[in-house]
Amino acid sequence: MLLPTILIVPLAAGALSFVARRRRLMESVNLVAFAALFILAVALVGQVLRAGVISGWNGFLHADSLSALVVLLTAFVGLVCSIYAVGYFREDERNQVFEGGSAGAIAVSTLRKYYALTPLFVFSMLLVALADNLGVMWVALEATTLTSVFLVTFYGRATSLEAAWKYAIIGGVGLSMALLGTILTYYSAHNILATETLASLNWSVLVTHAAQFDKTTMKLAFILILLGYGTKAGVAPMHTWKPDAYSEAPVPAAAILSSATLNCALYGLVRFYVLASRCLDGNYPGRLLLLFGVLSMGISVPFVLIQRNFRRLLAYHTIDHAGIMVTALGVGGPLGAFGLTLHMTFHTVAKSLLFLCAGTVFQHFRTDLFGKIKGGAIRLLPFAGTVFFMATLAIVGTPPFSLFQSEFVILRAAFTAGHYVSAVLFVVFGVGIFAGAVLHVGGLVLGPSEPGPVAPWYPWRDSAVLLSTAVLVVMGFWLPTPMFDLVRSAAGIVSGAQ
Amino acid sequence: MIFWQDPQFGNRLITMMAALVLVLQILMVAQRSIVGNIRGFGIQSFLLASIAATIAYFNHATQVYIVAALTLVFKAIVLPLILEQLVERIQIRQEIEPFLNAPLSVIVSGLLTLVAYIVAESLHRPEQGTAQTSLGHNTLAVALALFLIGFFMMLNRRKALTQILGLLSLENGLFLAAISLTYGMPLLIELGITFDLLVAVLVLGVLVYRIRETFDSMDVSKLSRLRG
Amino acid sequence: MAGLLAYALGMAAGLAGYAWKRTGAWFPKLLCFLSLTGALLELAASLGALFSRSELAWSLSSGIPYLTYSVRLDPLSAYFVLALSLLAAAASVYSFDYIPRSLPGDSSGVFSFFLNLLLLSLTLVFTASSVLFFLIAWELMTVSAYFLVVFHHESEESRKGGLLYLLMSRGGSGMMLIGFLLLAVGAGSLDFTALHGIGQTLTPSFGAAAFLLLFLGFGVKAGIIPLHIWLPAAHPVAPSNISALMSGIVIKAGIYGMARVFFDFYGALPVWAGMSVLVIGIVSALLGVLYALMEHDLKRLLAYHSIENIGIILMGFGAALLFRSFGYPKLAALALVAGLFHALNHAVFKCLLFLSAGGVLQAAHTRNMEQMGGLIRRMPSTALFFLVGAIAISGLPPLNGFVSEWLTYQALLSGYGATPTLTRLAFPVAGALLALTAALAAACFVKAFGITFLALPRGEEAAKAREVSFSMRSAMAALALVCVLLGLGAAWFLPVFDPIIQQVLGFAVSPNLVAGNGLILTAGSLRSGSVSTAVMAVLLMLLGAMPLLGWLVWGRKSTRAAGPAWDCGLPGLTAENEYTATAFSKPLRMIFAALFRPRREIQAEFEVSPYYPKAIRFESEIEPTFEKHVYDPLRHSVLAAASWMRRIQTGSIHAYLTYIFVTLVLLLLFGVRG
Amino acid sequence: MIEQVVGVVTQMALVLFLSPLIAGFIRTLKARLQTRRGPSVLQPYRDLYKLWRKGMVIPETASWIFTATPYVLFATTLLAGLLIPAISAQAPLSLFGGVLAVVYLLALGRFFLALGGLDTGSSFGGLGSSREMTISAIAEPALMLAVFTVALGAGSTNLSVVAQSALGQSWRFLAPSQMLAFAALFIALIAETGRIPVDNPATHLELTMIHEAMILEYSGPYLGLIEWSAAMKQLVLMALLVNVFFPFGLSSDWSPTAILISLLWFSAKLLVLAAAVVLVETTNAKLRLFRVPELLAVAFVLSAMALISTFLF
Repeated sequence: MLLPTILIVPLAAGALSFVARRRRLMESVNLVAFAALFILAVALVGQVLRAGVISGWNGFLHADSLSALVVLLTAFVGLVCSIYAVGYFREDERNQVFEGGSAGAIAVSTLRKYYALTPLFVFSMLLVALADNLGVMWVALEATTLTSVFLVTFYGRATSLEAAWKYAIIGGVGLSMALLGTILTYYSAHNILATETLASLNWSVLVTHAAQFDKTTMKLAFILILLGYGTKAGVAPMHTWKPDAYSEAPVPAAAILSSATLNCALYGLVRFYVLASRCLDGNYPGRLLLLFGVLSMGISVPFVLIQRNFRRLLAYHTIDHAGIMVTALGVGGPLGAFGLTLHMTFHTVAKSLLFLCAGTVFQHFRTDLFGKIKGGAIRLLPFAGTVFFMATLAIVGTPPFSLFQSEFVILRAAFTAGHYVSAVLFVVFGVGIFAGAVLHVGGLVLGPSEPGPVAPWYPWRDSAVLLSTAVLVVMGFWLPTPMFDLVRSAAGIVSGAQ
Repeated sequence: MIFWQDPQFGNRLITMMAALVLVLQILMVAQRSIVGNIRGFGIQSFLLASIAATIAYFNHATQVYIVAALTLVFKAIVLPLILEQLVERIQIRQEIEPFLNAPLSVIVSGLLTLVAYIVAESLHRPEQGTAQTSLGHNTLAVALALFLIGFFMMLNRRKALTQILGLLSLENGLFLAAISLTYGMPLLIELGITFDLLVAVLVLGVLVYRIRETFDSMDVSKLSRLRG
Repeated sequence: MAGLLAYALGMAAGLAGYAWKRTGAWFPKLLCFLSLTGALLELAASLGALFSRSELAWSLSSGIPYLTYSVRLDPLSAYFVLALSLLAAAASVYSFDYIPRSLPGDSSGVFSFFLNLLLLSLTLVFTASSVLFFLIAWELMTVSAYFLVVFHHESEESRKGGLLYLLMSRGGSGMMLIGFLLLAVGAGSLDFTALHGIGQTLTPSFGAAAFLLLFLGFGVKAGIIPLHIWLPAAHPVAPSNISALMSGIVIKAGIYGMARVFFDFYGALPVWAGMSVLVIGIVSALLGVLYALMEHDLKRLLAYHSIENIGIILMGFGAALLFRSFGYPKLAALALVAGLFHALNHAVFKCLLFLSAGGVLQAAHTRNMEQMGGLIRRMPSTALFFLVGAIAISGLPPLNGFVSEWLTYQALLSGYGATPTLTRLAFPVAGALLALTAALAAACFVKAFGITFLALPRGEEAAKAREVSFSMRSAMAALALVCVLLGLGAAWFLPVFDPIIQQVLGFAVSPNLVAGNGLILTAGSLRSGSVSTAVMAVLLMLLGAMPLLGWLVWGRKSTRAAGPAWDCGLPGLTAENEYTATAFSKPLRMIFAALFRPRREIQAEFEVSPYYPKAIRFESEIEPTFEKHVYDPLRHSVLAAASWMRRIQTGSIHAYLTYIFVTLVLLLLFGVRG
Repeated sequence: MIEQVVGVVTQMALVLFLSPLIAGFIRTLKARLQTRRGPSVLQPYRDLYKLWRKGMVIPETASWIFTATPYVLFATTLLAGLLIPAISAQAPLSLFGGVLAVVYLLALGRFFLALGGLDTGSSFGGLGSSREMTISAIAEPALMLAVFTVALGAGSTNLSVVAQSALGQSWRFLAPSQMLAFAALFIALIAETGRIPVDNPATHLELTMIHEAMILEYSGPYLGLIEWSAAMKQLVLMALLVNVFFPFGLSSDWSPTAILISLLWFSAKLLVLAAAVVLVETTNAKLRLFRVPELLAVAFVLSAMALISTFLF
């Protein structure tokens, strides 16, 4: 009965804040919903760790440790962002950035868009993770795009329209490729299972028969899935919509997009990867994945090196990390899969945190261009500025922060599997990314600052940042055992251990 | 037996209609007026619906009738109406200026069809020569062709609306694949997909409308402010 | 290991102090005291490990199985921890007064947080015994050092220096990462004990690749030429106690890594390996000192000398590698001892020099030697300690620098007799170039000491200079004392190396190197050469006393007056008459013009005739060869490539769709049949 | 043990009191070659005695470095003199430092001398120090490489061992390696002792002087000490040269008779070498400062060739 509740909570929250009349109400609805959701997610993890696999609505919903992991991460990001959003939008009202430039009624109607859509957005992501049926999963993924398009247009600027259009069109094309892939998978399974029922598209069913599927069809299907869900995950060369969408969306939404949505897309990819590697041997999907993974790592380097806008910088970081995770998947094997799930966990925390800090900096300086900021954010924003630099170091894999560990695991897996070229490229691109990030963010945070008062402690925003900073730092040295077991058994599912 | 119960006849019929769909698609590539394109899409959807119906009839697959009905209602009637209304709302020139001119575009679509056939060929399994698989590889080729050409339309056309049209005809390709390869996905999925499609069109429609307002032009190739 | 706790405590306290703004004057003192405690505890631990020959190790498991915090204090680690804790103790005593005087009030918390973090991570670098943990400690060290370097981040110079340091270190650690992974995958384990001698089991190509990558990776940190450019940029801009630690011990982390890899992870390496280390060593030593000569920024000068001394250390290592590959364990031991001993010595006197330079900076408020002079009267003890350091670093008897260079010479010389083939010629030539290096170093420190401390002050800041506080002076005094002790008592100190050599080559080294019951230092045997710094020192005292005696006996009547020095007939000798640092190094600048490509411009305003200039502006600079011909082109080409790549993101949705479309078609055509 | 003490005392006396004589001899011989009458051979002794009695003037600008320098210089040079074999192949203190120690002791002396030069604050001092350090630095590799060649032959840096092995095989100096090494060392000697064509001990022109410029401010007993040390340094290096390459007549112990014979031999060899130095001085003009490196480069090449030839033959 847990699974339906997890899905219903955000739906209800969305509906409520849609009819809500006052801002405070919408805020509290969201906060309560996401807090509840996080608790439910933790409960789900507990059950999954105990029972292994749980399912609801006679098999329509299905949660193994991988889905539990994704749900947990999504819930975490949702919670942090909902806390942050309160402070963020109040600040926006103070700065009068909404149409009409006035606080009050217009502001509330605009805010309704965010507070109503975000829960739906999160709902569809949860559905992706919990749906057993690959078709439903596709529908849910498409829904994530549709719900988030209007989050991208939130500020209604010309540029945000442009970004939204690119996001919608490219996303649409990508997902239709993924749909074709799904259809072909169904077709290749069709002859074996020979049933018309809904269950014949259930992953848990397919995975048991995957070995007998029609090989060529499966290859074709996997190509299409890779391109399709790859588009959603922002793997090069389908990554082009990402910087636009991330830099136009309001910061909390961008944070969710860049961490949780990425996870969902990869989740879809992983499900099909398991089928493909069962049907064909691991090599075929592995080679393709490595190709695209390394490509997207490489493509993000020059854009990080010469970047003028720090929100786009973060977007390219996300592309880089999508590449890293795809590479990990391509390396495969228990170690590679472990690296993937581990990296997914760490990246989600770090990247959302990074976006939130960027948001505070953005609101303080009223610009997201490096060029327009003299520097010295560390003086003007003692807390957010420091954390911004820290999180940047974390995201580019600097110890003691844990991304270094996961990247190390992935590299080790790659070397053990003998993918020397990809591994070396991984390291080289890593250095490039590091250079770009430290160059720009260092210049933003350090240095002499314009004269001006030191920013006070922002109750909502800073506490959200503080929360996930604490998580990030602790994870660097110590991972609670259940969390670790979850990650490892999720890795087990990826590498098709059981 | 009487020919309207003979599955071979059914196959022919289906293949013929699939071919028609393909031809329509290529015509749409060459077509210059937006409204014409929309109508073309309507007819295409209608043909697809009837393909579905035929399959349902010959293979006695009842749930496919529902799929056919859905397609008829939504794709052949509702969507074209919405789109035409949109065209009314935003008074735009009825012209489509593609990047490649009509003859070139047609040649490209021909090549794409070729690609589709090559790919489908590699999936062809003569040894397990059931009606369905042979039907499969034939219509799969058409479906892929539809898909690719639809994609090509999207990147060949400047106007936002026409990109939506491309997306739709691309979706038609998917539909054809689904319906002909596997007698349609499970019903629930079909419903989901159709619903998604509808929402997508609405969302895109709204976007088109607002683009029109903000840029007073539909030319999305002008939307290139976000770089690097 | 309790020292680790003390460091950690120091960090905690630092953070606390930062969070809780209003702290009294006692607060920085407390922090320094914590790090001092840590240092002393570490000192005890390392000495214990070295002399009791016991190898203590413990490990603490994180929640994460693949990462265990495993620490092992084997002889090699203990030796470097010894060096570290000596310096750490000195630096923290120094900081007692340095921090409150030279740093803005409330920042002392953050500062000593990073200071303690640096010390902690250094200790872990030297003692970590698993690849992942080592790398983590390594990066921690780099990052904390970075934040200390950019501590005065308002100044452009320190930001640039820090950035360069951070980027190059990352490049280095990238290479190390690959190298270590090659080894670890070969061994199937991340534990250092499992990596012992792994180099032999790898395939030659992998072994070579791993060796080169690790050599260069550690080389970046050690500052070998041509990977050195960050060093003169970053070390000077840091606060002086940090410069002392960085030049003294942080670059030694690179040396430690090399020692660990060359002599622990690898057995006998092919000849080219040793030869490349030797050659890099020579180049670094020579170019390092030549560039140092051209500096008149006191701290940059010292930084370049670090490069030189790293080169000397690597000469020892290279010789050791060669002897090992030719199968002469005894000679290898000699060369290795030379290298390791010089590492320790350099740590001590370089720290001493930087600390005294810090004192000078605090007094004269400039790093430019042309503004200094006459400080020996205003800050006598600082001058004395600097002089001790200068003598030591110039390798002059009887101080410690001399001993380790003497060992290096002996090793190189014995190489000639031992090794076959033409490679043997490399040894004496290396020796000769080492001689040149040492002589140039002497010249350079005559300049450094002479211009900074002697004669008349060249600036009013220098004229107003005052002696630094007691704690700073006592820190310097301690290090100076260590220099003297290591110099005179070298023969007594050598047994420290026994466990290390035991671990690497399997025999004790001191019996061959010490004779005359710990009075005489020999090169393997008495016959092949011997020296005794202690006896020398005593004799120098006696002989120096002789003329004094003579003067007392006969010279009583000779009067002794103070008068003006010859001022070329001008009215009174002023600072303008003095020789400047630039002028002092001019002959060498001319001689090595091919390397320096000096550029000079002179603008003079004349009054009546060209013989009576009113004002002359002389400007001379040398061409930074590596920056100009290697790094700038690299940077530019990378950026050019990047901005070219940037066109991918045209902003046109049609282009974006085309990318996807092409990918799709290609994959359909070639992917499916694959 | 007693022999040790005897050795030390004798050699100290030798170094202390023979060195001015050699200096005087060179001066006189040079004068004669230039058809001047020149001072007596004993002039240096008189000079030293006189300086010793004179009062001295210390510049106000100078610090204790200025005062310490003469003592350090004296001590280091004398100690170096005790480490080399002069009249006995068994140098008294060779156990406590070989050829490296000798070179570095001299370097220590020079280090302080240069500081003393800078300490006065007059431009001459700085000029002298700068040039002195430059020349000695670029002389170092040639000197060392030549020394190495010799040491390699004996397989030791202990000068007694070197001398004895040389003694063991007379006529060895005919070997090409030895001759080349000798030539190199000879040039190094000229550079180190500051003689024409590298430096001119007799000049006081600011353009040409090097050593003299450094000690310009010294006077009285201090000047005496410095002059004396210079003479001793010259003796030490010459002794090193003659005894390592032409060891004949070198007694292998400290028995009085053997000492006397070898003393004669030693003086004879020194005089010959001194004559050679004088010849060079009189037949050459002083080089410009920036030509000196070329000369020393020649020396370096010579000793490199010496090395290679030991490798070949």
